[in-house]
Amino acid sequence: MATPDRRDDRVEPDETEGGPLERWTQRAMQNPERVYRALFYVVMIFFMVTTLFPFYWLLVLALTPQSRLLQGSFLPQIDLFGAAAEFPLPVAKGFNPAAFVSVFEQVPFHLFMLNSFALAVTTTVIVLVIASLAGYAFGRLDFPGRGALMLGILAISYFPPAAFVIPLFEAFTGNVPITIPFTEIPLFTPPRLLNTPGSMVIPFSALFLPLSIFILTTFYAQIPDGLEDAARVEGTTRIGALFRVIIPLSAPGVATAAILTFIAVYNEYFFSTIMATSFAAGNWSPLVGGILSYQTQYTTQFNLMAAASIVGVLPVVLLVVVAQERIVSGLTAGALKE
Amino acid sequence: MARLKLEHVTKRYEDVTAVDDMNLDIDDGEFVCLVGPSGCGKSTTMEMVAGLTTPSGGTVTIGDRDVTNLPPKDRGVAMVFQNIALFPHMDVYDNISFGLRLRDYPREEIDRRVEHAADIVQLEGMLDRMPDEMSGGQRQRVAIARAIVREPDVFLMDEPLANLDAKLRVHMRTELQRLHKELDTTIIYVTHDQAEAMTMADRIAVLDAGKLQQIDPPLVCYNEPANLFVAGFIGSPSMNFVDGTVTESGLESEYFDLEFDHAAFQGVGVGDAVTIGVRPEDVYPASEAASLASGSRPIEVITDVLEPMGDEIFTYLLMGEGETSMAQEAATNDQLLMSIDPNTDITEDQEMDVVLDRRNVHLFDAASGQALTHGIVSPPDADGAAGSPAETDD
Amino acid sequence: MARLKLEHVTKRYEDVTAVDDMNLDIDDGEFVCLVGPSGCGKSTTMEMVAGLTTPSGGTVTIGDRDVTNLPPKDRGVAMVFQNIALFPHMDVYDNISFGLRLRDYPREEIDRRVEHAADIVQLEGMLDRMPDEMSGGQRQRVAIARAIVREPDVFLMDEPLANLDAKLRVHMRTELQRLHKELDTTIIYVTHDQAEAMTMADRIAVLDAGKLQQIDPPLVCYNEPANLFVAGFIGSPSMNFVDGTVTESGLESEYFDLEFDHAAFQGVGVGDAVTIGVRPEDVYPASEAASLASGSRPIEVITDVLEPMGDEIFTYLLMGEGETSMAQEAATNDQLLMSIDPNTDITEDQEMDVVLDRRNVHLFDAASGQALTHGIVSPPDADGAAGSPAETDD
Amino acid sequence: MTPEPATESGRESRRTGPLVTLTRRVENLSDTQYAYLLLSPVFVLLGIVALYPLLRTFELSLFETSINQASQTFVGFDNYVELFTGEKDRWLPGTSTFLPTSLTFDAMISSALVVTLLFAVVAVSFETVIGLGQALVLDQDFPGRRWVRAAIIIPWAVPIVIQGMIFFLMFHPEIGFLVQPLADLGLLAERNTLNDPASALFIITVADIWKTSAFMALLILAGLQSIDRNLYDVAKVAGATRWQQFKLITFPLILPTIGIAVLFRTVQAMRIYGLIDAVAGCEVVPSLSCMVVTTFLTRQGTSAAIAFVTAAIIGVAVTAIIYQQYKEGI
Amino acid sequence: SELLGGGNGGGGGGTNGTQTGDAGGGEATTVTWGFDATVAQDHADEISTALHEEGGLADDVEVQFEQGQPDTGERRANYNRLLNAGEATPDMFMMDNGWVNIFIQRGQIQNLSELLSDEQLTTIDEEYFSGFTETAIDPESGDLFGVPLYPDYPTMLYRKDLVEAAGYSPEENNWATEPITWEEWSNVAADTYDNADVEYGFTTQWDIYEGTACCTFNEVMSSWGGAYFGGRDNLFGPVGERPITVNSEPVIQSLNMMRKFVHDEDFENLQGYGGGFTTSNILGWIEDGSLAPFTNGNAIFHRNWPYAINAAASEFGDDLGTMPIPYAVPENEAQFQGTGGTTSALGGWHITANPNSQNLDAVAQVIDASMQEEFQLFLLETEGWLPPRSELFNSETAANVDPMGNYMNTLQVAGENTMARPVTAVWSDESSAIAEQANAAVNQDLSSADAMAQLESTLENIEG
Ligand SMILES: Nc1ncnc2c1ncn2[C@@H]1O[C@H](COP(=O)(O)OP(=O)(O)OP(=O)(O)O)[C@@H](O)[C@H]1O
Ligand SMILES: Nc1ncnc2c1ncn2[C@@H]1O[C@H](COP(=O)(O)OP(=O)(O)OP(=O)(O)O)[C@@H](O)[C@H]1O
Ligand SMILES: [Mg+2]
Ligand SMILES: [Mg+2]
Repeated sequence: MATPDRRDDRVEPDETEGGPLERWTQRAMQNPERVYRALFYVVMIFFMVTTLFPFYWLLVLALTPQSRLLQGSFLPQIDLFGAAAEFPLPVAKGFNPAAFVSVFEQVPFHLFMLNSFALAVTTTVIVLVIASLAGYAFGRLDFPGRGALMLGILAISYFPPAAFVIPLFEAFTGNVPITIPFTEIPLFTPPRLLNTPGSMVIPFSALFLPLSIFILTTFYAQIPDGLEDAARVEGTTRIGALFRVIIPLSAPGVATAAILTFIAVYNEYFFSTIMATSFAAGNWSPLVGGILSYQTQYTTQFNLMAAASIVGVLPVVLLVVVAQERIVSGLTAGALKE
Repeated sequence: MARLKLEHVTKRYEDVTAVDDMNLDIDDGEFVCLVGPSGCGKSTTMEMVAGLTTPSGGTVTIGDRDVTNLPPKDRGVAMVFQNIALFPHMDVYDNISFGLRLRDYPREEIDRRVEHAADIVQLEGMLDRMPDEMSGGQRQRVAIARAIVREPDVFLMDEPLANLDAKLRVHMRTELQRLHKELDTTIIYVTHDQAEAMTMADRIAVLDAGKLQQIDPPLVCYNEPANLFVAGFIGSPSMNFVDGTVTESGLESEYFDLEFDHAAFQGVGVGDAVTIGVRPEDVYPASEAASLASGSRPIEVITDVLEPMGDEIFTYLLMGEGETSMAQEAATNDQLLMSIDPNTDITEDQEMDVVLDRRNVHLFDAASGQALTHGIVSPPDADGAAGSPAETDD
Repeated sequence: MARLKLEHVTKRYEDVTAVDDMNLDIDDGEFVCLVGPSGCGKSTTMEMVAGLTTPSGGTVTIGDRDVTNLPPKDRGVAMVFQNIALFPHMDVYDNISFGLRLRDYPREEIDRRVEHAADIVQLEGMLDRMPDEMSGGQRQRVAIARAIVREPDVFLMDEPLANLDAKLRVHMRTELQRLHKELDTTIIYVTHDQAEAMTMADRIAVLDAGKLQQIDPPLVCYNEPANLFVAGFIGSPSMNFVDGTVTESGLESEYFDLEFDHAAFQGVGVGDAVTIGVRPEDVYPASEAASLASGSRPIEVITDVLEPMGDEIFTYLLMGEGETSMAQEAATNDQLLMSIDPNTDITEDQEMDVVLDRRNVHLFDAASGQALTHGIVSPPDADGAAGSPAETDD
Repeated sequence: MTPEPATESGRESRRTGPLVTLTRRVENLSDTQYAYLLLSPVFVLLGIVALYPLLRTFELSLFETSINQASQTFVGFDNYVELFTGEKDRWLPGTSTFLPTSLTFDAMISSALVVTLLFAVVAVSFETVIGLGQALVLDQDFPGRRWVRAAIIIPWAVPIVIQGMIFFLMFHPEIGFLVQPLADLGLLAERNTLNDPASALFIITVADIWKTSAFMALLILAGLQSIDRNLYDVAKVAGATRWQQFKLITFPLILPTIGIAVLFRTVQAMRIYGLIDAVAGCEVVPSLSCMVVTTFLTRQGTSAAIAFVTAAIIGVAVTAIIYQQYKEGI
Repeated sequence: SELLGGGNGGGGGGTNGTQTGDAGGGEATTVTWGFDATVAQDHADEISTALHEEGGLADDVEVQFEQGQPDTGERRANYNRLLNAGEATPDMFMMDNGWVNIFIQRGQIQNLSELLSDEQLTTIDEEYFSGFTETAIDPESGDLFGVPLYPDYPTMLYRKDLVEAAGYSPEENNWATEPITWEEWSNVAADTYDNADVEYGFTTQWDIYEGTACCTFNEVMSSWGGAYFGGRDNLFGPVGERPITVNSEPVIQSLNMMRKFVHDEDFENLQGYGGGFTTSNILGWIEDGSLAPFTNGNAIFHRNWPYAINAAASEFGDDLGTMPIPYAVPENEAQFQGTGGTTSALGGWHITANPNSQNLDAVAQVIDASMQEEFQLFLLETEGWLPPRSELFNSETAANVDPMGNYMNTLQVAGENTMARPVTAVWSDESSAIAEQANAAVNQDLSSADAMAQLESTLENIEG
């Protein structure tokens, strides 16, 4: 740093005395906006590094051949002016991009991805529709029992998923009738849903619903009444106003609820691995099921799991990049004079 | 296309009664202006007509249907909102065509109507702008266009021209009037612009604190205000009010007397405390209108502030020894506002006598504020037109 | 407390130039009204002064500082926004006190000031209301109060009274004027209300399509408009314009002649195409003002629409054989608007002669629109006050 | 109707049919009726998929599995009682307990309740602050923002198994390159790191913060983006510094969103299991959900009872948060 | 003979008859088999073919493999759910010998003594490794519920080249078949470690996980004559009535020995032992973590399952040696019954049947096919799965399997000295506590005696 700076000084001798740092400080004091900007970039880079580093590590794992994975340091020794030192960043031990191919050769990983993708899309749509209606009711209507109902819905998420799974599994086998709890009185025998998307989409929808309801409630509540009023006078029903005005204007919230639901389902493991009775893509086993197929009884192919998860994350990255287009600011700008 | 009736309509919020037992009967095709001070319940009334607010009591009838509980979309109303309320995610075209698209009008019809409306509000080239790229006035015009592309039974317009400049406002007024004629729609129109109310309305409804004060044709409201509130509210600048008493010989107030034959008027008796009201344009320099002089004590004044308005000069006059003060919103008891021709030769701090045009002097009951008479010249025949007591507050 | 200077300030949006090479020099303590048609760039100008919009070019100076790149908080301005923009999560008290709390004023001081401001805008009892529980006018008043509690160097007010009723508006006007006197602040004030501009402003700046047209004291703008645009824009209803030509003997137009001695006026030559401008109040029935009669051809008209306004009647007059039409926004070439006393005896479709007050007839260059002369009476001395050619467009 | 089709009401009246009648009827419902109508899909779905299983599970929690797991006996609320008396501790993974058996550090850190609460409080606090920071960064306009956004959000897109694997391998006894530096800082045990309860809890907490800050960031960002930009103009002109704008405008307006984020994150954090399982194991870092899952296969009654107790504990925590937010005026 | 005593031998024969009748119907029956995930994924067709060709399965029976979860615990949970819910598929399962017992207890799987023919039952009784078969038998009734598919047990792998370089001669001393003592072994390890340029003298698994409880600790402890529950007879219960003997001298000694290996800690009784040649990393290692350094040439000794022989042999060829796990106390001196001597923990998988299956007859046919020696050798060849019957170890085919054939002698010795994990309904609760304490002791968190005292009380709690 120091050397070129001094040269700068020579080139522009008429610049104020003092080093560039001083000059920068000088200018910074005149214009605090610069400090702010600089600080901002420092923080941003910090966040980038901390969030991306584990992904880098994942990539290192994926590229390292399986045989060398669990033995030997990932920190290479480097020669630093004669003194041996440890390079502070992990580096792949070898270069084996073939892992990204093996991922598809060993198991039909794309099918697992497709399964998860399809499940996630379906669930997201269902959740958004149902949660939108509920969010409208909770966020924009005043009715008795509102608070209690919201708490009740929230309470669903208090339970560990394990609390739902046994009765649901039994119901989805379609072998035994559903009985009224605490009695043996049969109600009806549900259709067999095991190993079908239905057995996953239904519980996902229910379990991820509370979050979306709460998100959408908050966002819908923030849309000024005036806009809904305008839409209704123009001739929409309340639901029409919801879909034509409130939802578009809550786009950041809706997109967020969608992303969160999508990702949660896309990565869901607990329910899907139970409802898909085996790790077969044909049984609607999900992405994580695929990733776990790289395990055998005694060995774990960490490199393939890493490669698979990098591949598996890609659609989500794309989705986020696309969906976040919707997370834009100032949606209600220019709407109201109030 | 629809008669509009509000019967005993009331709207209470937690601590305010925004609209209080309102009765309105608006004829099919009538143009009614709703005026009143800020917060008097105009917008609330509109919202109840539109179906956006449910009345706490009373019924709203449009045409023959009781619509009190009907959703807005089934009421056939279009509304220009006071807060404009454009759809921020739609461009101007989509905003304007929103109602039409909802009703599945054919594409060409929509295009035609939107273009026509944009034309009327002079936004031809801006159909693809987004609301946040427009000026306040432009937004308001979009809101107007959005209402007028539809051809509803009832138009509700809440200060639709508030953000427009004078010229555009005149233009819009004309256009709205023409539209009104063409479509024969019932229109309720809120405005704070007296000129607008006067020129456009078939009748003006004056509200105060949620209560209907008077609903009458504009000139009746102007010339025969039902009560002190209406008298003070209609007309800009405001009517002058002076406390007075009815005496045997006429009217007496602190600074002047007026000739008045109480016997010729019903409902006025000797000794009654009254408020004398006279509009600024009915105050004249005695030198210019000596013929109007009346009463034993002339009105001696000192001119205070002069406000030249271009086509007239507002002259604040102090009666008695009132301190010279700044122009104030309304003439108080020892102050009179006079509106005179700009060519009149007048300066500040000038002593002069003024006279009132007694044909246009109003008397109000000091206690209740109800109008007693409009014009205090005894009519040639006992019950002439000019001097009839106010019976307009139906 | 600060002189405000805009030098060559320009603001371009993608496809519009909202403000175009604007130069304004506003004195410390001056009250300037910004007027102009909707979308002409008034709000944009304000925003650039406030620092909310960065000019595409030019510099803004407040006091002695070039503030072009300074953030708003360092500019010492307070602003009433056209779109009101109350903080929805704060009650009235918090909204009003916002600026004070930012500056850590002591609690009592804040209370005192907020109460005072609430008093001025007549919202005393409403300090704990939330914005969404208020009427449009009430919200606007909160916005005003929010600006006036602070004592900034510069006040920017963008149509602050648009949603208030006439009475309150008069009240607010007075209050703002008093505040202006008390604090001696520089104020830029956007309004569409001519009366407001006329009564409040030290100078009026007239904008059109982003360009400054004239900045002058109100009566100068009214009486000596710099160009056709200003002439047509200032004054409501608008000035009448008639195309004419300068002849040897005077002025000739399609329907009438006017006595005019072109030699007495600089810049006017025989054969020049001019636009003759005359305000409605300078048109009189010949019967009432015979003394003003002039010119060889009298102005023969048929009355068309009559618009009684209470204190005056707008009379639309058709010259020549023009078809009877509805009232229109501005008198066109074969139409004249006359403002007369309401006591005048006049009916629709009445044939009559009218005369113009030549002292107040304006001539404009038909091509450029620049004013040529205000008043066409040859002055007693060659260069009298009334007839001086327009040199006001600095 | 008169045959004048030009008007809107003419147009309206032409629209008939059952659907129109239905919408009309629906539109006429009162707010309350309407709200319940809109909520009915939620009720149906949650009723079938949540309420029914929960009732069954509750029923299950009143039974206990015999020691050879061949039969179930009705024991009433014994399962619940025994959980608190410590009798159930023997079915919990390793030597972990439900309540701490004493106030020593070792006892605390083998108590599922303590570990869960500790983890939730620490993780959620850090996540909220970091998520807020990230959201504020993402709210700014700068070149390449969309990619930075994606970058900050993707940790959330990583399946828990992989998240576990990433951190497990970072601290793997053979190849984990982070053990030594962090041990030097005194943050971790130097050997057997992932089996050291304190170290493992630390690593799990860091891993969780890494992943779920993104959840916070995403939600808060959405809240930030929904703020009417006009308000900032007003605040700026009123003289607000950046900090004041944040304190007086941004923060109060995103508080509801933060509230939701904190609420759900707390709930999720208090149900942590997968990450523990992948990184260290329930014997080392017991959590409430760990206890549910580990007893799930062998002692369903116990498992069900723990599930309900877990829900109740979360309910208490959440109620505390909601109450706190309520006090702050949301 | 015990198996036949189940009483329904005749029924078995009857079933056989019906089965033929079914087959005659011409309709193909598909049998679904819950199988090993990887194998089902990679070699489903080959195995299916082998069942027909090597096992002689009738053509009208098709076998469809359904991959189970790779994690044995999850697979157990899955099968538990399926059986609980009365599911009819899969028709048969591959079950870990570590939990077959629990399914038996719960009555969830088909009693094979009723399904299989006498002939089959006799074969199993007489030819199969009895210790292994035992884990598929109901201890109360003696009925058979699972047919062993393949046993799995570890051996000690080592680098012959390095050991020889240090001056030892494994060949001469018959290390491959004659177990040596831990003392001798530890000195070999320590010497070689000093001599060779490797990171680790010994790698094994000692993480807190099932593998430590069931296997590594179990082996070491047994080889010291210790036992969890007082000896071999009490392995499978009865819970609550058997003694808990973890807090006993041999068990504590075995832990101390591990401490010595890792930390070179001094113990009175272990004076003659070598130490300090392995790493505390074993405390976090499971199979693959410990295998990697070995295959990478960075370790001398390595304890692992047969699959590791495949992996290591491909790296070192003939330089790879195997030996039975060393021992400390010979069988006759062992404190607890049935322990002592070389001990290999017993893993492996059984075939079980779904009682709800519609195709039980076909299931019996598939089981029959899987019991054919040719098929078992086929599995040894393709998957490295050891045959469940001892005699096949000596077969020529087995010897020809590369590389496993070279190590069949060690495997046979190990196979005859296995120790099953004490699987009961409470084993999973116990195993996690055992692993935790064993790990803590070797980590020197507390003394071995204290760790075992704590474990003792935990186990007492669990057993009730
Ligand atoms: N963000 C924007 N993008 C594009 N054009 C804009 C934007 N903001 C304003 N404009 C345009 O700039 C011009 C000036 O706008 P401005 O708001 O200054 O008008 P104004 O004089 O305040 O009008 P009004 O009286 O209607 O409020 C208008 O034509 C408007 O359409
Ligand atoms: N949601 C509400 N909660 C409580 N009070 C309300 C609410 N909405 C309106 N009000 C009050 O009701 C009264 C009438 O309001 P309304 O909006 O009808 O007034 P307005 O006549 O339209 O006034 P403006 O001319 O200022 O728009 C006002 O005093 C207002 O403060
Ligand atoms: Mg209003
Ligand atoms: Mg504007």
